[in-house]
Amino acid sequence: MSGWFVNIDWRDLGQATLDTLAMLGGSLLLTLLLGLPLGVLLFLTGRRQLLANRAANALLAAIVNLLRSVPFVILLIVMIPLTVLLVGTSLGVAGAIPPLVVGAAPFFARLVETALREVDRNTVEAVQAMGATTRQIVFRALLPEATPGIIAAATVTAAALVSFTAMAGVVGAGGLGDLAIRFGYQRFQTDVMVVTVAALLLLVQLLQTAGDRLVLHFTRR
Amino acid sequence: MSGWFVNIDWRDLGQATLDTLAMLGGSLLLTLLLGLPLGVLLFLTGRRQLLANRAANALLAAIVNLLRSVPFVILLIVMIPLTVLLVGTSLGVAGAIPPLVVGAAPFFARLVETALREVDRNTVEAVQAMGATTRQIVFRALLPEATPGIIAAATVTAAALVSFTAMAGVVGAGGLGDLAIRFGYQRFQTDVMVVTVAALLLLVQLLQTAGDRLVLHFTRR
Amino acid sequence: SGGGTPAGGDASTLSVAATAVPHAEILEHVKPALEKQGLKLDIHIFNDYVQPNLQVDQRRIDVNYFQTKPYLDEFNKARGTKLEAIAGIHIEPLGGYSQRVKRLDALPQGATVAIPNEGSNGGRALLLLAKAGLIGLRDPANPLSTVRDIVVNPKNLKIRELESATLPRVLDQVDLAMINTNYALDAKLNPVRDALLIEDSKSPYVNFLVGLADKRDDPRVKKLVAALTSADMRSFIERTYQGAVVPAF
Amino acid sequence: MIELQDVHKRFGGEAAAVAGVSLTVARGEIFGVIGRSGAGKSTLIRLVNLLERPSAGRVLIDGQDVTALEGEGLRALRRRIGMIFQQFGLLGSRSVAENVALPMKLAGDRSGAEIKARVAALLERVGLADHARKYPAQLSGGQKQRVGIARALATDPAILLCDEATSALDPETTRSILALLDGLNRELGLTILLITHEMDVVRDICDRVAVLDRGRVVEIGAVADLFLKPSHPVTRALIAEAEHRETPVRQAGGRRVRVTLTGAAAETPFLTEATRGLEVDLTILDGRIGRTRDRPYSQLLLAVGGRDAEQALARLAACAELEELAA
Amino acid sequence: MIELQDVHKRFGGEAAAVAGVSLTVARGEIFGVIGRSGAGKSTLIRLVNLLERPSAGRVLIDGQDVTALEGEGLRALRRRIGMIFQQFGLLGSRSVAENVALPMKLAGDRSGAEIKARVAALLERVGLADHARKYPAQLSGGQKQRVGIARALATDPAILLCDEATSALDPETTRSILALLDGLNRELGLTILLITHEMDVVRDICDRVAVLDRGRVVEIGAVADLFLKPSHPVTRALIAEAEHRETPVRQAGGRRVRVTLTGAAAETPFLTEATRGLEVDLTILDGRIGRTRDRPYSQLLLAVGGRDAEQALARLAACAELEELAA
Ligand SMILES: Nc1ncnc2c1ncn2[C@@H]1O[C@H](COP(=O)(O)OP(=O)(O)OP(=O)(O)O)[C@@H](O)[C@H]1O
Ligand SMILES: Nc1ncnc2c1ncn2[C@@H]1O[C@H](COP(=O)(O)OP(=O)(O)OP(=O)(O)O)[C@@H](O)[C@H]1O
Ligand SMILES: [Mg+2]
Ligand SMILES: [Mg+2]
Repeated sequence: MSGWFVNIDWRDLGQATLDTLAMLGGSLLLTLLLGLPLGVLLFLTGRRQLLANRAANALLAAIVNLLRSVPFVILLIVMIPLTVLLVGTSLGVAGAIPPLVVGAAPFFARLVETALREVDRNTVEAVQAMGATTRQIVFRALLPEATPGIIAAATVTAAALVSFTAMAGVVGAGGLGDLAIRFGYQRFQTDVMVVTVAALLLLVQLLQTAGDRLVLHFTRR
Repeated sequence: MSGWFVNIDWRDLGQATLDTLAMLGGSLLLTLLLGLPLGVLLFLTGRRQLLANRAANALLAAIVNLLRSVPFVILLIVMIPLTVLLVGTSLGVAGAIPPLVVGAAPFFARLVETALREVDRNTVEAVQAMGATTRQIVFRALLPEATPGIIAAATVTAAALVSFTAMAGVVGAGGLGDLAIRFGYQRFQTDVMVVTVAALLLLVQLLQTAGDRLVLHFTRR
Repeated sequence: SGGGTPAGGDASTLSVAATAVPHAEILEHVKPALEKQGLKLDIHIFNDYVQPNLQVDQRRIDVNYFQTKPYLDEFNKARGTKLEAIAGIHIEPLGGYSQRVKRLDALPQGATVAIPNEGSNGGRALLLLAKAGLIGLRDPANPLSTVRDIVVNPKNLKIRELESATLPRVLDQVDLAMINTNYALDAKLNPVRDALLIEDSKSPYVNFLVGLADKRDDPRVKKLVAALTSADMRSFIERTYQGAVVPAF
Repeated sequence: MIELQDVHKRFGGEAAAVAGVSLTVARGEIFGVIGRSGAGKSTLIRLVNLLERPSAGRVLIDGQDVTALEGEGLRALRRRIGMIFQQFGLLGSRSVAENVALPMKLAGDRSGAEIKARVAALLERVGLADHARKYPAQLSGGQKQRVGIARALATDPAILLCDEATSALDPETTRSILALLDGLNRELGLTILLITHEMDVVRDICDRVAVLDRGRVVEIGAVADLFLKPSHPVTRALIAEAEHRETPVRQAGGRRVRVTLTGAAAETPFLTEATRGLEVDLTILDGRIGRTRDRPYSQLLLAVGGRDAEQALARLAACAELEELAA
Repeated sequence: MIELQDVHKRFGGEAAAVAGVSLTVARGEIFGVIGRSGAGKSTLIRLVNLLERPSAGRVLIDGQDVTALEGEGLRALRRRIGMIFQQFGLLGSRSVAENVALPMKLAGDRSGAEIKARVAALLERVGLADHARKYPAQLSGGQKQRVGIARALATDPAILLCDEATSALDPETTRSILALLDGLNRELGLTILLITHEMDVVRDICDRVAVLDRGRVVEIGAVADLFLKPSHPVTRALIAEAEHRETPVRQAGGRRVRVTLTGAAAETPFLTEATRGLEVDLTILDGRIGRTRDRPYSQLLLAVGGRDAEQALARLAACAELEELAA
């Protein structure tokens, strides 16, 4: 082992970092935007809830479960036609984003559902008694009251997305995880592995710290 | 296309199902057993909590974040010496279980932490006022009160474990996900992919239904 | 042989690590015949290129059958292992395919070329591109050349690294894709008819049966090598793979 | 205005929480419901705005059967009904001011400036002007309750449902809240259905009152009647305990009578008139002198002794209701 | 037994919730704290078992400074103190019986059978025997509160802290709970620190009472003294509102006096004695006849008219305290 860090091409590492950040940024936002309504619907159509509807709930649950069941590599491939339709290519960072979103959104949706379940029933009832529409109950009561839980869910989802991006090398999206796998694992460059994992850790630490701060900020007790 | 299902070896499928179930069963139990205390500690050492301790919390958080940062494929590899130590082999179903646990436990721990945060402060205070030890507060108040949230977290974790097992082919553990990747992805046998994904979906649906039932059962309101 | 035969447990079983296609299929083909000779084959299928070598090195598995010489050399160098190529069995020629152009020289300026992203297959694709004169490499003989070793690029080709099995699936999104024949076949491409360029039988990328030195003289291994390089095997390969897999013995 | 027709509510396999209640609250009335803990009061009031759906029976508001209402019809009804909850039901994620503003924002018929002004006025009225920016978790119990009151009044409802609306308040604050409700009732004709276990509240502000026991109405009537002449044992127990009634606080010889005067008669010097020139010893064993919402009353438990006791009692009987008790 | 020495508690940037309170509760005493909503009562009581740590000052229990206690010392202290919470603080995941059993299980000094028997007895005492298997979410407000009471008493504490322990109860149930506490106090010497805004509760059960205003004690004394002769405006306001004191409920001519008798004198026929043979008109404008924990009292607001008014007043002055009011 002729010295540490000999195998590391710092320009590659920089590019991989940028790729990871781009994938994370692009997919996290969309995951939250898609997963939130999905989670709200899952909750609302559930038993004894505002829009309780067995059939709709079963359908939503099936979709969510389906997307969680498909191994991510398969999702990357199966979605190629759809991805091309959506972003014009299934390659590179752009091509990785739709499968990342489709893989993570159902997961986030489940966590949102759990967070909404924790909202005090008395509070929801009080807002119902004001004659609020379901929409108002969601936006004025459920979501604000569940904000800390939802932020915690978003944080966990972001970290999961980071680990998903490691697989995105399959469609040539690069990124730190891919670097770790291709050089660190396949080519036995331990130093590359260590450095990329350290970079990934740093990223997850930052996400978690930011998430924790926000949770604390929105906890009014 | 010479008919559907021509490529499917039903015996292989049966074996893969058994492998997946074995991996899930073995790793889920351990994940819960390891992740639960980790989550409780994360919570207790957090800001304004019972054992508030900045340093301990930061250390735990760093470990948890590190394990979530390492791409699962890398984890499978890096852990081989440890895995051999623990279960005598790094191959097959047995060899897949330690990395699955190490990959999923920190994730579950974070979800447990979130669930504990939702426990009503008044309730905890009441138990504190009885002169309960921290241990008693955890076992007599926090965990029982957070049970529905923790079960929901376990359900999400179980589904995530199912998708992790797809990667376990790397150490020759087989399973449905591996079948999907090897035949469906690498060998373009769409029928195998469809059938294995359907089997995975069924598994996740069962897990989710069981989880939902338990959550409802333990929700006393 | 110190560790004995841990994977099989008795002297009449041989454990072999292999990738699914065509290696495992080829092994399966000889399995019944070997069984009649009193040798049971225990085939472990991997979809990964690192584990099979580590397993053999650690004597958990006797031999493996999935890799080429350049890959083995790099592995030995990087990991300090002493795995040896015992017998060359077949070649899976790597080819270049396109849906956008009919001939290589029709590739436009700035064309996108997709190559496998695994070290050895990536280098192999670059060597083939260099041999076709599309690019120039720093060392045209180095099987581990990477994109960074491209020194001449007259057509300003954009090289894109993807997982091997993905390549056939994105053929319509690139101008040229360098695809391993097994994947090409599974994707219903015909290497003989569809490839714009393809490795010939002098390719250095022969797939070897690999093991530690002491396995070379292991009677069980000898039996297996004999079966894998038999005339029956030659006709099996030619019949089954129609040129996608070429016997190397 | 509010009419319940043989309404039932049963939770799971339990005995019915509300077991056949029929009652009518007139427009502009303040109607009280009292009863022991667990009698079904909260369940009853929640049936009015359909937070609970009745298991049987009908609820009519302004003559309209609302039991079957869904969707927009139900919401429109609820927007006309304010409710103060026993457990407050505040949004923990919103400040005091935001909690009070919420029903107005939901109704959407006021401008931001109007809402702001009204929130300030309401918080001033309930004495929380200084706490507008706090969050519920930072408030005392009574402060939370007052936020709930301000919130329920925010949209000028036609009907107000109060479930123990002053139970967390001290007497002074209670009085000011009752004055507020009384004013709204007199000036704007606000109809109030009010649950309480504070008998003072019933006496001070209610027109009529119903007594609930095990989900049934066991007595109903004008406040003064119920207070001074409770007929059902539950009513007696509630009022007696509130006012030390059944067990006189002291002992003395002589005949025992309960003397009840209501209205103008209660404001006369009836005691001295009854005893003038007579040889009697009058000991006040217990007594309540007060005023229901609109009617003064005196009720004294007297021990009447001395030579002319008979005569004094006869004089009292002429101007008051007299009830002789066992000594 | 409980001694607070210049205790302060400040939350963040707010005005101090408790701003320098010193008071002593003797062993076996029932000590009441009253005050307006937001005065700092709950904060004060939470300082005693250190659910809130004082920002300044000391808390002594049995002469020991507990302010600095941590770990096992603090837990041992808390095991000797029962607490009834304003917001109940029940465990939603446990049944009524399990909630009551919890403190005993935590203490770990009773067998399962003992615990079971005691839970049954306690639930019987608070009238919840039929609800043992329900969960808190299925209970009425008052039922929840009674679970909290049973739970606080489960381990036979030496000190009981009650934060509005009966605020959700009807008068009858309140009375039975107060009787329970009174009995424990008299029989076992239970020391009780009790916060309430129900003046009846203070009158019925407390020995002494302190009035808190804006975090400070503004008046402190024996219950009868405070009730009959409140000196601080806040005390007056609280008691007046509770008992209609400042504004007499009716009008009549003549001189106005407030007549106060406590103890044995209150049990005499003082009115007839004062007017016997005289030409006077005595109208009772308002009055309170009652008994503090151990002392009967009568307080009447009289309008005294007629020819011999002076003489009647002189006679009254001889046996009672007399205070003349502006007409
Ligand atoms: N966590 C907190 N943060 C900020 N302010 C608080 C907090 N807790 C209480 N306060 C404030 O401290 C003051 C005293 O509160 P406390 O709960 O002691 O009142 P209280 O006398 O018990 O009132 P009530 O009779 O309404 O229950 C109030 O003004 C309240 O708003
Ligand atoms: N969700 C529920 N499930 C089962 N029983 C319930 C439920 N809600 C209320 N009950 C029961 O119904 C009865 C009436 O409850 P309700 O809350 O109406 O009483 P309440 O008269 O308001 O009492 P309080 O004065 O104590 O608030 C009680 O015995 C209670 O235990
Ligand atoms: Mg109630
Ligand atoms: Mg309080």
